[in-house]
Amino acid sequence: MEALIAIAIGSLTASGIYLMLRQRTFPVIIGLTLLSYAVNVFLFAAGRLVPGLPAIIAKDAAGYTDPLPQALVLTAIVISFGMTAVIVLMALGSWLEAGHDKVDMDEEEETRA
Amino acid sequence: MVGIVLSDNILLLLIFWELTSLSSFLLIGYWKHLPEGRQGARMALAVTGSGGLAMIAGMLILGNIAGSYDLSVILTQKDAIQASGWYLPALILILLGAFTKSAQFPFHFWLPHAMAAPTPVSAYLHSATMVKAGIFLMARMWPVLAGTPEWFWIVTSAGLITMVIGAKIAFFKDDLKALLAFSTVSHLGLITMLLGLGTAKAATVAIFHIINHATFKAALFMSAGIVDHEAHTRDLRRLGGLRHLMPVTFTIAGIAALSMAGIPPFNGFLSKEMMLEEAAHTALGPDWLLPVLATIGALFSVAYSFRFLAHGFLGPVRDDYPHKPHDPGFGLWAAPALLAVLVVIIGLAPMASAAWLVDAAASAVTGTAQEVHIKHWHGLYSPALWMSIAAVGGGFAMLAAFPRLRALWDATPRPEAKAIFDAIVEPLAAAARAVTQALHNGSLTRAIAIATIAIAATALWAFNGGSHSPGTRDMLSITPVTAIAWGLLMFATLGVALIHRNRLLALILIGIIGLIISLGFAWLSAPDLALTQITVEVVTVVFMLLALNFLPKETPRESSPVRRMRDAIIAISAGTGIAALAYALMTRAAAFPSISAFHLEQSKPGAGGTNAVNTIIVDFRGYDTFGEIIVLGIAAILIYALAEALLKPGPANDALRAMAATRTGLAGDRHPLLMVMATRFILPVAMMIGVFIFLRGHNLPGGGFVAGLVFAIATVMQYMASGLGWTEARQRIDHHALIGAGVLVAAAAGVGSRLFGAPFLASSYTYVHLWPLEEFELATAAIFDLGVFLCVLGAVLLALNSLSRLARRAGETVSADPYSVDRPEGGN
Amino acid sequence: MLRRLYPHPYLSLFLVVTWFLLVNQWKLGSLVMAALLATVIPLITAPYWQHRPRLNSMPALLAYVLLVVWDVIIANVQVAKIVLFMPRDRIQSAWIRVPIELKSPEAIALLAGTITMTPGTVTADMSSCGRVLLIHSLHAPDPDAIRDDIKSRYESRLKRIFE
Amino acid sequence: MITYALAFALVCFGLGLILNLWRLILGPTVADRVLALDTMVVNVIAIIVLYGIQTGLGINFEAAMLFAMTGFVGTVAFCKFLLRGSVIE
Amino acid sequence: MMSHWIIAPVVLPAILAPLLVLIMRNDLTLQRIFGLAGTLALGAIAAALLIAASHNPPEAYLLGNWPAPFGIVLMLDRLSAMMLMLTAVLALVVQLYVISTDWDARGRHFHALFLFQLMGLNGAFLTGDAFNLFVFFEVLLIASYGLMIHGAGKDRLRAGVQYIGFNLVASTLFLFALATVYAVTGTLNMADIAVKVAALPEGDAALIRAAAVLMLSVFAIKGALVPLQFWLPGTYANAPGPVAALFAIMTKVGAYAILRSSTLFFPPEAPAIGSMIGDLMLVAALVTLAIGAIGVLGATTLQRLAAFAGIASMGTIFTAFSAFTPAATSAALYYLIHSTLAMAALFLIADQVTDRRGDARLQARPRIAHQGLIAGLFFVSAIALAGMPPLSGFIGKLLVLDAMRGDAPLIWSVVLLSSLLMILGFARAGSVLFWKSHATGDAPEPGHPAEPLSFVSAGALLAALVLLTVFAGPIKDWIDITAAALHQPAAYIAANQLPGVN
Amino acid sequence: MTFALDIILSVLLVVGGLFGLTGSYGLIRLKDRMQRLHAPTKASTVGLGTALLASMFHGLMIGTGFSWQEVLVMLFIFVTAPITANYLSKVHLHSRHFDGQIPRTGVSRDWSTFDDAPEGPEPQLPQRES
Ligand code: NA
Ligand code: NA
Repeated sequence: MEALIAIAIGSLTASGIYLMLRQRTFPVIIGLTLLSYAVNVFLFAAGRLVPGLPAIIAKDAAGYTDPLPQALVLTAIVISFGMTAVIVLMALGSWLEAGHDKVDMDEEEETRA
Repeated sequence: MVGIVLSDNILLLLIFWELTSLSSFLLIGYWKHLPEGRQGARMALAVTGSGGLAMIAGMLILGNIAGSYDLSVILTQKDAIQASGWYLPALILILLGAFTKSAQFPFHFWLPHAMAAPTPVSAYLHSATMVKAGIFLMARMWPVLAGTPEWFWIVTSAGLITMVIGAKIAFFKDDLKALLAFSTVSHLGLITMLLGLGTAKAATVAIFHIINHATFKAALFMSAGIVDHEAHTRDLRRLGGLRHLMPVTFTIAGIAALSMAGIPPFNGFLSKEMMLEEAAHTALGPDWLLPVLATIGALFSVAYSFRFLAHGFLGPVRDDYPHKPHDPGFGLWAAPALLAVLVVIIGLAPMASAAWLVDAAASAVTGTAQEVHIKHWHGLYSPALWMSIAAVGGGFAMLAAFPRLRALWDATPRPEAKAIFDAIVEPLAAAARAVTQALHNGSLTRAIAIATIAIAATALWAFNGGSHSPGTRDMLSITPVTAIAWGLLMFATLGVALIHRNRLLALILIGIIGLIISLGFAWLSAPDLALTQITVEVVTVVFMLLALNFLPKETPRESSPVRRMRDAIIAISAGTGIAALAYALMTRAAAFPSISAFHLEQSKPGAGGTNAVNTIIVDFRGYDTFGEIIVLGIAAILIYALAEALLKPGPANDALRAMAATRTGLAGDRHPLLMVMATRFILPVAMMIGVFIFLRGHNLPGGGFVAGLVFAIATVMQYMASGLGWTEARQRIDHHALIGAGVLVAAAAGVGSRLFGAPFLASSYTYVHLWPLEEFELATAAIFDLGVFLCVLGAVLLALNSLSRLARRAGETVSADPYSVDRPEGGN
Repeated sequence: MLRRLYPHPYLSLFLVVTWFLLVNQWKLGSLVMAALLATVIPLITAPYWQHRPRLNSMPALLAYVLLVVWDVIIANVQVAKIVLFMPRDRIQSAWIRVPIELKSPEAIALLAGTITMTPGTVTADMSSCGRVLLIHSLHAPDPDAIRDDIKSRYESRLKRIFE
Repeated sequence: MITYALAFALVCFGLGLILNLWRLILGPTVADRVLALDTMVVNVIAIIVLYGIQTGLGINFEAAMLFAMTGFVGTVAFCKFLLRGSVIE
Repeated sequence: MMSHWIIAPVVLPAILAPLLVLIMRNDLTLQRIFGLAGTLALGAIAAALLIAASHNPPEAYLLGNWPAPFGIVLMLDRLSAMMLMLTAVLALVVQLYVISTDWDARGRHFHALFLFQLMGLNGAFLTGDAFNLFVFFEVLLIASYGLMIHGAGKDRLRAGVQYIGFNLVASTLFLFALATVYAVTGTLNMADIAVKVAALPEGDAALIRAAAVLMLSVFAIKGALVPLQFWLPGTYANAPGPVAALFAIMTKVGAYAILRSSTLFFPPEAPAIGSMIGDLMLVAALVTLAIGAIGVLGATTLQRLAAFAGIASMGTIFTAFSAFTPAATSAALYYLIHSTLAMAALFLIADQVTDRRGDARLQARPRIAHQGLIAGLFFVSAIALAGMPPLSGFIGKLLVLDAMRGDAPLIWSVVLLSSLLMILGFARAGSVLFWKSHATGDAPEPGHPAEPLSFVSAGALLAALVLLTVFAGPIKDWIDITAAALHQPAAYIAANQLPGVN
Repeated sequence: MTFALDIILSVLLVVGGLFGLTGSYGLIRLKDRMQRLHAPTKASTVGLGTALLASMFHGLMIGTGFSWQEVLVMLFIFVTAPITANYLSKVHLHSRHFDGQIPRTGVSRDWSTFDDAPEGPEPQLPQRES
């Protein structure tokens, strides 16, 4: 199973980066979403894979999975949620202002300001 | 200036040194309304500045060799320094500094441009003092650097060439100031040459000439200034005959000029004789070379000195001066007069007047006590005498032949310094611009590509640099369902990359990914993650749909197959790396027991909750969560602020209004009855569930964040049912207040602990038995969680509200009824 | 006054039950919490449900629900048969228009929902005047029969319950 | 006995997922794909419920409930997008 | 006894900012008053902490009263205190400028975002926990996104998208690194990581090395180290002037994080790490310096010139870091303070020019109002940034050169040549902007409203540089101790009172 | 008792599984897009319902008592399924794929999906300052 998860993480990363390298804002945002999926799972996997042992303290519990990475992932999810929301609206804004949704600036734009 | 002479620490010396470059820059640049002023300033700064940098390096090397930056210490290290392999580099670097500053060949070109500054005073400041900084420095370093063949060859030849070239150019200059400027260059060359000879005697003569030059050159510059001030021109071709109109000035200038020419009995004559004397006894290559060149230099200086007098003051009075000149008031000629007197006194009684000064300075320079013997008469057999005579004679001859020589001079093409400078700097700047713009061309995709490659490669390099022992944990078996779920995930993941240009489809696939990952979390003992991931995912999708409504629905295919291939390779290599890393981590046990053992153990007794994940986020690591909700809060107000900005008059606003015109082809029934009716039940139930999840969070999966999102999603249902406008019109929610209150409540929960002297976010809890309520727990962590709840809810709603306001600007209307089919009797 | 506090008493009641289902225990303490929430939440959502629907008899409604549940089970067996075994070209789908007399939007919604969950029919749409339902039937050799069945079996009951 | 029944049920819903994916690939319309996604959610919820039985931990109620909620909201959001463009109009 | 003041630099803005959003969001005057008051208070607190830190060993503040390494700790040491102080000073000046030029009226919520930005910065400087560092990076980043697009506008938004996009990749990378570190060492507390990394079994070396590279890459992105600097010019050039000035500290956050991590838990002494980081950093830093200097000469606008000067300064700082000697670190820290203030000043000046000419392109234009004053300010900041005497830039450069005797010829020639390029660049820019404008004989535009405070702000920064120069001696002594402490982290680790560690 | 539970549980599980599969199978097998709507809305929902029922009984087995929370999930999916179906049908109708097959309403107004009535007049909202 570990191998499968690793491959999944790798694929999410690869797809994410590939989309980050596209030239329009929307695919870039999709790519970012994939990347944060990838990193969340990666961070979670840092606690190793333990099915059936949630970290809910109980007398008769057979054991617990590592709760810490889960807590970290929670934080990471929330943060990347906020970040995604922000970049979505910024992309929307730049589309409305510029009339196109290209990510890259041409030299003139870049050196204008 | 003073600093260069006095400072004992060479670093300090460097500071003053560079300061002189700056002050030249300012001094010259002050006349910025003249193009040549700007040019001169920039040239001066560029040349002396770079020289200064070389000097820094040289000095630091010296300091390193000597093991100290104290000049006094360095001066004692002569042998060590000259023995060191770093001697030559240091020497060259330091001489670069000195030569550039003192306009020695081949850096002699900038000084006259610096003289563009119209008043002779600033010109004087340069020629007489600023540029002498280089001389002073060579003098200061003389004890440790001089005496070697390298020093002799470099310094002497540079000085000699400068002396000759400077004098020659001066001879042909018509501008009094330029003439004096080049004569200064020439005299600096002379002094440099003397220092180069490396003998204590020569150094002493150099000092003596410095003093003399200072006196007569100052007098000359001031006289030139007076002439300029009176006749409104400094052009020798338009002057002449001034001796009748301004005899005082003529007297002063005459004395000074003769001294400059080295005519007895003035001080210039004394030092020049001694110089020729030294030159006569030194061999640079063939024996005759040095004396001959020295004589030629002297000859030219006689020539331009006489020309200065002849073309400026002698000859008939003209009637075409720009302004009729006459001697100025005492105030103006007092100073030059005083200097002229000095010239004479030193000339007549050198031993009485100047010897003590020369001795002191010379001793300081050479580091050994010096006794100078200045004589007017060296005897008939002194070569210097004949060399002088040759020089004076030749000088007269040249002055006589001036017109023809001038024609010749004008005929010969000369490189213009300014042109050379521009030819060097402008292409440099252009190249820099080209490089910069090629590198920073505003392409984010390229930047990310480069970063990815660089980081992945470096990480791989680093990994290979250390030893790696594969993990030994036994792995999880694969069940049919897990295999299927994995398949779905992989399909959706790769699918997105393939069909991403269909944006809606991409979002559907994102939905699958979120679904499966949440399922995976649920399966792998992470219920809280499952809840959070799935709720976040749906809100994100809703958000993207809202944005996509404005954006193009398709992404055009722009990148070439090659580019796509390149990107794919980059992406896959990075992905492979991450996968390998993940595998390595999952299959090994941590080298040390994880700190989370403590969290599990303390969750109930310490933090009063059985859900270790929750106790970590609200208690053990509550500070992280505090930062996290603040991120959300900021995100929301950022979005709000941005929406506000977009709604202001401007291109965005126009674009939105334009969309309003093109709202066609929409389906009817925007608020279907079925949905509205169902929501009337679902909304309260969802809220109930939200409360439930909130209350249980501390002990079971859930908590403030998920509860907040549940409330948010419930509200979204209401929005989808009857519309955000309709909903908010009926019940106003102050999102800002929710966010602000949330953060404040969370902070208060943290600060509250301080009242009991405990640190920030220290929690406490207690069990309350309160009939008829069942036993329940009162934890400060719960208050903190409430803050989280409020902040999350407020953030999502404010963001949705902002987007909806954009939509309304784009022509969306707010319906008056909860549902869109006609209202049957019985109201809504 | 009480009406102010409980704009939708049945909803509040329903929420109390919901709370017990959630906490999954039947303790008195839970009742207090349930009552609290059942009071507050409807007050929050009241602005979105201003008019109070008429409900003649609660028992009748419950009976109706049971009927529907039963029909759902039957319906699914039928649908399953069609989906699994009936040759695809023998499946005769049909669009059916069902005029309705119901006035109360709640009732109309309930009817529409019922139709979707029971014998191979789905409420696809509704006329803008809210007087006619558009229904798609998975396998309807005799559309009219289905329409009559709907009106007699469900609408009539709902009419009695809500109007 | 339950073990086998469980395994059977799990496989059924698992296969269900595959079939949903197949429909999602076939389409042809976006609505078909949305429907496929919606059905996936239902199947996933079922798998979660069965998993609760399998592990003996009891139902993961919050998960089941939230999956249902989000699945519903998601589907409606997609539909509203296709019908009206704006989701929360 | 634990001084609660350590948490104040985070909690104060965290409480004040929401209040601005909650109560005063429609009253700019109130926002200004309270925002300014907040910054002033932060300055006072920072000063107090600075004094405390200079007289005491590093101090740990156990959040939630949970013992390290299980809870999150804040760590107050000389370095963090120094960064807090620097931030506060910069913030105060920038805020005054913003108020005097009404920048805060060009969009909503400026002061709230500003305070949140300060909270994020302070949190990042204070935290002793690796994951918490990530969290506060995000706080300061998202606040910076808000500030960066303040007032919106096409170019600014497009540059903003690039800025946030690139940084989100960085954040993701950060998480990958943190996950790896945790999976290998089982801890997140920086001091504890240091202990664990030092005692790591050999078989884990490769993994921790990879983790180190990933994490340092994140910081290098913030610190604009080549080849991760591409985001900087566009961002700084398009950000509102004062915001760009505030961002002068953002790159320093990267520098701080690199210094902290590579001296505390990825030190050369750790067998697994070795000289790896230094080797990488030196090469990258020299290229950074060169590219920055070339950029200064090739810049097309004053903002971009300032941005590239910033990149060059980061190059200088990292060059010195790469030596991993107290002397070099100390020089770098001195230069860090200097370049932060100088860069900020230049951005404020650039904003003044833009404000009067519509842009700050390096082209001759008619005179602008207050040209003499602005030109003077520019000249001073140019001297500082080009590293010419008498200002601190020169001293800083000398200190760095002196400390880098290792590969002297290469390093010295790069440093000196790049300063030559920068001198040329600044001279060019200055003469085009302020001198050629005389050449085009047009009269200056009719009276532009003089905002004395705006000049005071820029002037104050330059004055600070003068102080930095005049008191170079004592300041350097103070920094020497700071640097020495960084390279002897025992006290820092001890302050965490980790179980089982002496 | 436990044996009876065993039986009940197993039956529920098997039946649930079958229904669930049927729903998804129908999604593949049925050829018309409206037909496809029927299978999941009913079969899958019921399949899940049955699984939930099983889970409720399972509570008895593991001694945590009969579990009631499942009822809520059931309720939720049964309430929402018709809405989902309704929306999807509307999408199909909106796609104009069934034009010609659909009967007239027989009343003045058209089916609401086709009837993009001019949206109601903007009511005077209190100008909100968010
Ligand atoms: Na992220
Ligand atoms: Na980020």
